[in-house]
Amino acid sequence: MAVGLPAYLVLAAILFVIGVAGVVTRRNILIIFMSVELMMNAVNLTFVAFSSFLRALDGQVFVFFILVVAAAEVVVGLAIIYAIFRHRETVDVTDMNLMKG
Amino acid sequence: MLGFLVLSLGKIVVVFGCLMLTVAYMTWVERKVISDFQVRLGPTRVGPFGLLQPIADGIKLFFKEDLIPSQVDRTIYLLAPALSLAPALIAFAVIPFGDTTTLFGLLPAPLGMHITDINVGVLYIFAISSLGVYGIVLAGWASNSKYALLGGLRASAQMISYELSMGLSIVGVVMMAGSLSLVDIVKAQGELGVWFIVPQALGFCIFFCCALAETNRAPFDLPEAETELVAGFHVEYSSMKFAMFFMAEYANMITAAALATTLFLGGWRGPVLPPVVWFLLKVFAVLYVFIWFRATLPRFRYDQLMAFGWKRLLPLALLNALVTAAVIVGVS
Amino acid sequence: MPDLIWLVPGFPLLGFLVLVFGGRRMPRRAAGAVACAAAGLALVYALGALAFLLRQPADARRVTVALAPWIRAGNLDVSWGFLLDPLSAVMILVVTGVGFLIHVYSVGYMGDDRDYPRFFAYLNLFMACMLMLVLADNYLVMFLGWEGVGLCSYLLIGFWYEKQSASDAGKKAFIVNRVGDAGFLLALFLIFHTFGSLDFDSVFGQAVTRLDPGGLVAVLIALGLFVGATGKSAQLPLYVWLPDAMEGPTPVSALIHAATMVTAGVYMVARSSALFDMAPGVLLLVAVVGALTAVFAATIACVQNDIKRVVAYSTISQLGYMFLGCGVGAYASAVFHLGTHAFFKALLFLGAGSVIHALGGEQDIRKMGQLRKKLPITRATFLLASLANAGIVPLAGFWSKDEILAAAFGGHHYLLWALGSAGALLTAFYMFRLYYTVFEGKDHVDRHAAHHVHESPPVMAYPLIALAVGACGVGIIFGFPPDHGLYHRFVAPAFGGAAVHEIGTGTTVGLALVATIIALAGIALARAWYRTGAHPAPSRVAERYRGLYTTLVNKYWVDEAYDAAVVEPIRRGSVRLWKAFDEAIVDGMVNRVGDWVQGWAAGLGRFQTGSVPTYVLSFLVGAVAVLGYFLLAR
Amino acid sequence: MSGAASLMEVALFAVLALVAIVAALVVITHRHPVYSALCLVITMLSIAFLFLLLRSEFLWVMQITVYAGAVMVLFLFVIMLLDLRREERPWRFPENRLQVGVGTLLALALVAELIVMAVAVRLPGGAGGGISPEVVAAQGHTQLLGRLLYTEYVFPFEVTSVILLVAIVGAMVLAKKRVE
Repeated sequence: MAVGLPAYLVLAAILFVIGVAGVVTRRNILIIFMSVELMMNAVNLTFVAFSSFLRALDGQVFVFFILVVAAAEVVVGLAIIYAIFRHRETVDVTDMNLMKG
Repeated sequence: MLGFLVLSLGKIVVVFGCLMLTVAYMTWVERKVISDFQVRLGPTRVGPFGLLQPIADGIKLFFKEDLIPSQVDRTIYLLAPALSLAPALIAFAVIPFGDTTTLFGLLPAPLGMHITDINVGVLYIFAISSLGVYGIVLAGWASNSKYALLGGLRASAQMISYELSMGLSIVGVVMMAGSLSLVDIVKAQGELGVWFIVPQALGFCIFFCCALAETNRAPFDLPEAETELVAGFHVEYSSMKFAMFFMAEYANMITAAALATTLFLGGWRGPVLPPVVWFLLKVFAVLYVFIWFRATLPRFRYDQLMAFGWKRLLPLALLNALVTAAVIVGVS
Repeated sequence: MPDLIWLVPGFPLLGFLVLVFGGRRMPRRAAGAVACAAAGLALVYALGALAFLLRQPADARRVTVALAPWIRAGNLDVSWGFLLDPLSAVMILVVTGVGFLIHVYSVGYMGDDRDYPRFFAYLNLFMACMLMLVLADNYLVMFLGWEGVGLCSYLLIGFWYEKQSASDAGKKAFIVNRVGDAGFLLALFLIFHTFGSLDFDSVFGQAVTRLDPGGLVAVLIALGLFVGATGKSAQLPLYVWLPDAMEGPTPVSALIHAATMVTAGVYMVARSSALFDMAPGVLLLVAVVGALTAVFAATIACVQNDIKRVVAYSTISQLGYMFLGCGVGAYASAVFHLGTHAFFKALLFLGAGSVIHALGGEQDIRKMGQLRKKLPITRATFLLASLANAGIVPLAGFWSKDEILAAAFGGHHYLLWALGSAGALLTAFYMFRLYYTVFEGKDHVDRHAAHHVHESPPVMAYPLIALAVGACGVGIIFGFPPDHGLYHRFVAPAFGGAAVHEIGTGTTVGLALVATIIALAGIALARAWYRTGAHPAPSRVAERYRGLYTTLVNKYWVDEAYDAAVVEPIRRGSVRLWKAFDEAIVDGMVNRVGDWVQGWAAGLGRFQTGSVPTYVLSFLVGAVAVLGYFLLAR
Repeated sequence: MSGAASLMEVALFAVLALVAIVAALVVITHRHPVYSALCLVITMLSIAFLFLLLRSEFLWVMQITVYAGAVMVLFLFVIMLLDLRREERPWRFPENRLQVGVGTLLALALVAELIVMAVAVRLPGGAGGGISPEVVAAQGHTQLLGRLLYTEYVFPFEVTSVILLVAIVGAMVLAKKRVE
């Protein structure tokens, strides 16, 4: 293939870190959640890239599982966000500090 | 390489052109058929039998003043109609209209009468049609109007719900054909000697109900229920953008009909007449039923619609898949 | 048929389950009916088992039924197994027969109690455990039944748990039994260690080869088993719980504390005869303890004024006779006495219960008298039971007791025979002291209670009559001629022809005559002193031997001695441990650890800001650091 | 493979990568959640087409269906449900400034480390797992993946279905209005 593995990995790394930056810098919990999804997509990309270059499909099976689990996670996560919003009228994570020790 | 590009481009242009023409004339067909049902004449003035009516309509919409309400989210408001129409057109890429052709000897090698044949054709159509929701939901939201928002939410909830049953309803077909490629599915029906509608009658019924709901057609046209929501998600749209939503709906209808034809009615197969003609005949037959339903059935209530989708169709589709699988395992 | 033997304990167990889970939801009559039906069906199956055994040739009357494996660990292999042989057949007949009659009696006696279903549930559970005990084919299943009956005894003694004395008596019975059970358990460990098995078949089969006669192991095993037996069967020195157990309802006293459970010790010793025969010294100890208990309890019975306590001490005394029989090697006779005693002692208790019922709960014999007119059936059956207990020809007690005494005599244990005979004199005396005081003598019945005095209803009277027939009949039908009657021919093979000292017919008749004379003398003395209820002799004798009398009335101060010697030191030691060890060291340690953790937690809690961005940031620092480490380490 | 096809592939990769990165940057910087969500859809679609470039047809459609078609629609739903609007710029808040600064710095460090690692990756030689593009083309990507899923990974597969069930129930319980 014309494009090598490192290219995919670097792209995945960049996307992953953009996700990380989103999680760290944003205060809107929905954006943070989206950034997490972005990170997961980046990881999926590395999985598929490795799988393709190693000529073994197992990595893609993992991506399949990640897809399913991500869907489940989003459903529950958004339900939690909705529940929090109903109680506290906010999506700002700095306001969600009830677990303070 | 270049030849491949040229051929593909050529096929795309031909299919796109035919599709747009069909979309335009579907409006005429629908008006005529409905007027027949209601014992009136329908469009007669523009051209013979009103045949030029769609063109007149198009010109009217094209030249109408393009209103953009002041409180809308401009970017998304402008983007939404395109987002709605594009998936409807893209989905057509994998539908086979006929067997191979050499175009009356013009081509050096036989050419498949489909834009492309991919391994996951059926899934591709579902993936693309699942993107159709964006146009509607964003149009509803961007319009900044409560009728539009409710219409958009209704439409997307309805589409997501029925997409599930639709996907499950064709599992039987896929299992019988042993492939997700539409070309292979048509081929499998040829080898079996009988259309899949016969062994998969239940699957077809479920598929058809879901197709009605997916395309927001009566009796599932709640997102556009005039009596409650004025016109639904596109209430704030006018002129060409409104036309695009309209075109998207008809294009979706045609896609659904073509898919039904390919999956259940043997695709382009048929005796005597050329394959393309058979294909068009079957598609229009299905479309006629679409219109027939609209003329006949009253609208569902929203909770009934959801209950019907989740509590009737989904279990039935699961049952259908289960029985098919059991029979296939039993036979082999 | 033998495959179905598990149904014998199975029916009462089923009854228990039904009553425990559904008893409160069913009508009262139904609860009683369920319990009686369970006991009755068990009786039917027990009779069936007997019929099955009788059809077999005499030397093949031994069936083992293994139902399912229970414990398999290392070389310990215990299964749910039942053993049906003449000995267990006799036992299940006694248990189901007497048990069924007492169930029926209870329907009337407990008729007004609000916890009616609970009572019958316990009673059925007791039946199931007792039957499992006697049917077990190994020591562990037997022990399970043994503990099960102990539990039921505790539950039933404390049945009226709102009453302080009843719940105390229940606890006392339970704790005293623990002492005996510890001995039993140690013996079981030693048996398993020695024989590698707990199955009767393999243990008894190897007893002769693996054990030295009179050797240390044999003595320890036999001693342990006997300690267990003294606890359960209320022998010296562990008898103290039984008199207090009379706090329970009277049918319970009749069933558990007279007819069945307390005889479990005797059964166990008889069942383990192969082991006891290997330890002659312990066997002698069994005989001595039995004889001493017989006299000891009889002396106390002579001065007690509570109708049930008199009968209770009489039970202890009679159990002593049974152990005496075991001790001199007359196991069959001991079990025979067990059977006859079950009938007449149950009858005595039920009769006493009938009197108490009639008098509205009065138990003091000094407030009775002249009841024979008002309670004719009770009086008649009670008289028969008294005669049987005193050992008058031809009633049940005579045959079995005489066999035991004859065996002691024949074994040249003349002192033991003499003690037994002295006990017989006392037995006759206290039984008729009781009878005359209650049914004749002077009428001391409370004026208010007198109006309500009535004969018991048929549901209580019929069991009395049935038991009376048994008390009269079983002795002569099964026990004549002595040592060679139907019973002996049936049971003797179970003991492998253990050496019973043969004595001549002349000697037998002579001993019987002596015993009869002794019994008649006791009765005569009681008649003279108590018939009219006005004879001055009793009080004069009490005055004369004031010290002895006080000792007897206070039951030799045994309870007080135990309190001072055992209970008080334990209590004081426990208090000291509680203050010095538990509070200071254990609690102190726990508190110190708690303080320590709390301190640390308070410190670490500062890091728990509750703010998600902070967490994520620290997470990121970690990720960068770890990745950096890997890069540098490469 | 012909040179033109190679060039085409490189060009496609470059375009898709660029689109993905730009859209991802918009996701984390745009002040309007709806735009963030839409840009995330674009990133996901780009990644989907990268999957296609890696000859993974099945995951291509799955990525579109699950992420673009379902997950992100759900996000949009929630955003609309909560009626979220344009928010203030994050660096307006003094207590947030440090967070943003340190976070960006650390993110840059992380990406540098990851890129160094990615470039250093060396694949083992030989045929690898033996599933070459030719094998995939001959037997079908979906068929191969399906076989693997239903044989070697059948247990995780079944466990995933349980996870989905739990998620359904959990979401219902969480989102349901408490009936007072």
